[in-house]
Amino acid sequence: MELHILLIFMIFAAIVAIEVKDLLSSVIAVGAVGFALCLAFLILKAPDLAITQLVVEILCLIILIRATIKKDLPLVIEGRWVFNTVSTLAFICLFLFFAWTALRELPRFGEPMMTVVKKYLSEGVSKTGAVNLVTAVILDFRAYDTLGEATVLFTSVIGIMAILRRPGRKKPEDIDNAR
Amino acid sequence: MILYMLCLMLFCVGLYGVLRKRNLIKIIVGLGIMEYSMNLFFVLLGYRFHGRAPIDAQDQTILNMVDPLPQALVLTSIVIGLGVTALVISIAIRMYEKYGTFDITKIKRLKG
Amino acid sequence: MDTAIIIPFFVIIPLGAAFLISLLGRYVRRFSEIAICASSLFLLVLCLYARLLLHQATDKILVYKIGGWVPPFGICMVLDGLSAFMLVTVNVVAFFIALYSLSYMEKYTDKPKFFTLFSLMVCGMNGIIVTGDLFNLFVFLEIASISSYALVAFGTEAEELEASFKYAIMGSIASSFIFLGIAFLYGFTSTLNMADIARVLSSKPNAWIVPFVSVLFLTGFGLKAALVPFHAWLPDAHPSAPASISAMLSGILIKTLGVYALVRIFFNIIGATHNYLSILMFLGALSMLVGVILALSQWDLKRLLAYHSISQIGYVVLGIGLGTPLGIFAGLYHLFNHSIFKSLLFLNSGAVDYAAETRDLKETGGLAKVMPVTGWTSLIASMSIAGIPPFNGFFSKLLIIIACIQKGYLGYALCAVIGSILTLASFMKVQKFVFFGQLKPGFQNIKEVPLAMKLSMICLAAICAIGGLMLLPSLKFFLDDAVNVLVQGTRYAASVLGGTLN
Amino acid sequence: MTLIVKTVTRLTVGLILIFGIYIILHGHLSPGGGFAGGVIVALAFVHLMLAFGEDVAVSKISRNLASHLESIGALMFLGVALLGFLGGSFFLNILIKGSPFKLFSAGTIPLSNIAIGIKVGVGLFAIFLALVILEKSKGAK
Repeated sequence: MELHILLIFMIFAAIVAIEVKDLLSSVIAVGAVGFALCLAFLILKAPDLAITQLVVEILCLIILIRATIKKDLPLVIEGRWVFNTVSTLAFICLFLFFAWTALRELPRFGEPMMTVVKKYLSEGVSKTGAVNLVTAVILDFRAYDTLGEATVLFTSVIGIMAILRRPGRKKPEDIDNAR
Repeated sequence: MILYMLCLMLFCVGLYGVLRKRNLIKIIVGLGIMEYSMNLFFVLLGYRFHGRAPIDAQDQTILNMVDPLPQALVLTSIVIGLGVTALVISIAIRMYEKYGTFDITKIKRLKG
Repeated sequence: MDTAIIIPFFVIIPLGAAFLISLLGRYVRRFSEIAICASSLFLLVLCLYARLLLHQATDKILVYKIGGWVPPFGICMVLDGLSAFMLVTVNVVAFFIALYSLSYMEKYTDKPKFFTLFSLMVCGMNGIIVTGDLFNLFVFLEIASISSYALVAFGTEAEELEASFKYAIMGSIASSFIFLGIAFLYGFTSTLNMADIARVLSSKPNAWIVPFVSVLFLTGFGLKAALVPFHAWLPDAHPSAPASISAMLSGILIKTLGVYALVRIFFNIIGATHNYLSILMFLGALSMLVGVILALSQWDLKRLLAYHSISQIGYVVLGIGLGTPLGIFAGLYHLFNHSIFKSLLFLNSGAVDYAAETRDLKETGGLAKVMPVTGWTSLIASMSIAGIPPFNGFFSKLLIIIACIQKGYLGYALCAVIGSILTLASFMKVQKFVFFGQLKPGFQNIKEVPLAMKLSMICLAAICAIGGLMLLPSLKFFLDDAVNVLVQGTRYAASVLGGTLN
Repeated sequence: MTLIVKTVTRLTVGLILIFGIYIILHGHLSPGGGFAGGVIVALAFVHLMLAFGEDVAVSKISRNLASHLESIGALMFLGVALLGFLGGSFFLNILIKGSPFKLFSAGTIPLSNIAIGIKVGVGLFAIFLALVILEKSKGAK
């Protein structure tokens, strides 16, 4: 039950974040969604995720607030506003309808199938020595994924450094000197 | 079932923001909301009623643990989300520096 | 020793190169250049060696279990005919582009970062190709995508940033759909190994969830591959990047992230039914025509080439969507050919940009006189893409058209012919305005590009010229093995799991 | 920032850092792990930077050092992965598993956690530093 309330709160906060005019309020509303998500993870018995979500949320918020503070938001209403909005909403309704038909075939909430996972639960501690089974999965059974994850972060750090450097191109006379 | 549906509705709110808003920061906010809902959806799939967190305790045997695999995957997904968000924010900051605005209708130089 | 041990090195080598370049690139002079050349050359040799090993393997499939965990409990890497084919395509093109970038990137600051990102992109693509696990595919897809977002904005000019932002947003939406599809599949089958998912799905026929998941994957990978309703980002992103990255994106990235992943999932996991195939064919034919029609009116050289990428991806998808062995053969053959000649064309446009500092067709002219190597190689590439007989593009397009007629789809065959004629027209325009005709004043003094750039263009042109030889019976196994993987469909599961369970 | 903020920061920043390191080291025993701990370490430096300005933070860890440490962390993780080849397989957990519930157990998992922690901590700090330096140089121009 508490999950339903949290989710409804998250949807409302998300709508506020999307629709509010002030950018700073929007960023703070998205922070509310993130912290509600952190609580939801706790209720769903995922403490690892709750910790990670909390700290990532803080970091994202700091970066977003630094990016938006003292910046403008002109209110934009372009032509064909009604048409575009209606078509987007229609697409979303269609998506939700088909998702509804597909969701009926998933196992019911709270009763996952857990075919592969049974082995993790029964042999995880003895095979890997890690008591925290989530760690056992991410750093032993599926450690290759984690190598990928670390690489994603590395890529984005290098990418950000590349984008934020200046100047991006050499001046023509520098190239001639190099030749 | 209702929970899954609410979660997908959250996804759609984010999608609406990305597709319809004309401000770079709002688009980034929409992406963030989409990521949250995806992560939540995956974790919901692994929950068991009366489940316990997947961490063994020293003095008792824990039965009925929740599924640790979606949690591990979502951990990866959160990191990927952080990487993408940070990259997109830095692009947006550079664009603000060049154009002096976050408004996409004033930025449009390229026509796809 | 198990021969499958070479598979992880397709990921380890570029990854190690990237980390070392970012650590040492700024201090050791020329370290980044040497490292990138060595690693891509080594990868090239390794993928040819892997192809050879595969030829000797009993079932034409090699499976490597990471960490010794038996799938589906751990992640496995799979090298079969299709992956070997894609690996050869990716690494051949990546090697020549790396060679080209050595000189071309002199214009930009901070070369080590460029080569780090380049290496990470190759790592992401190789990771996608060799993986046998659905979530792992998503992770490596993100590595390749994130590095490409950053590389598109590498020049940090206003338009590059805007194109990169658009690309990043579209790419993130695509990734979200793919992730949602993976979540649905995990909830339904409770496993992530691709072969295992195929096994579980085949035991549960007529599930409503499968079409829904296929639509999610089609949207996601279609966005990555820039099929027509989802193509809006490509004509901005590809021209804005540095030329070597445009070549990389158009040549191999959209094929690996889009076509390969889509085909692998549709044919080997979900199972290609008639409905999916007709959707693929329709999207392919649509992209083919829309791309080429939009390309006709372009005057920016790189933007014109970008629209042609959409059109040529359409040919590939149409060929594969036919579902017959000949159609798949033609589609994959065209994929290989297109990655060669389209990257060559982008490298040519980069050379023009490098020497003449413009890519507007109205401003250039007669450049073949002052830049003979660029002129001749681009003539070969243009004839290839337009389908003039001795070059490789002709054979693959002809095979696609024959396969269409064989299956009875005369309309699609007609579309392919029309598309080919329009492509020819559009490239005659390029040749006329850039390389032939009167040399415009102001261009008299420009010089031919440096040696490394010339060398890589000549090698790619040579591959274009002799590409038709791949149809010879002694070399045909290269494509035939890839086709067999797709034709056997969901029996993929048995060949992957069968090799590992005992 | 005001004196109150600076004083509180001085008191808490060390605690945050130690907590981050604790989370990294105990990843295999309790919730958390290399990633969460690494972000907490990064947040400690960000906290310092927000309170005292970037000069103080940069004096603790410079931008070059940050990017080097990040590459070293990444190489270390790849090294842990390659270590598995000694036992015959990529990513094989070859060290002794030890007894569960002890700090020194679980073979290579704590090593991987440390590597990820270093990488994530300095990597995110480097992102933040780059953003701040960009804004500062814009102001100077």
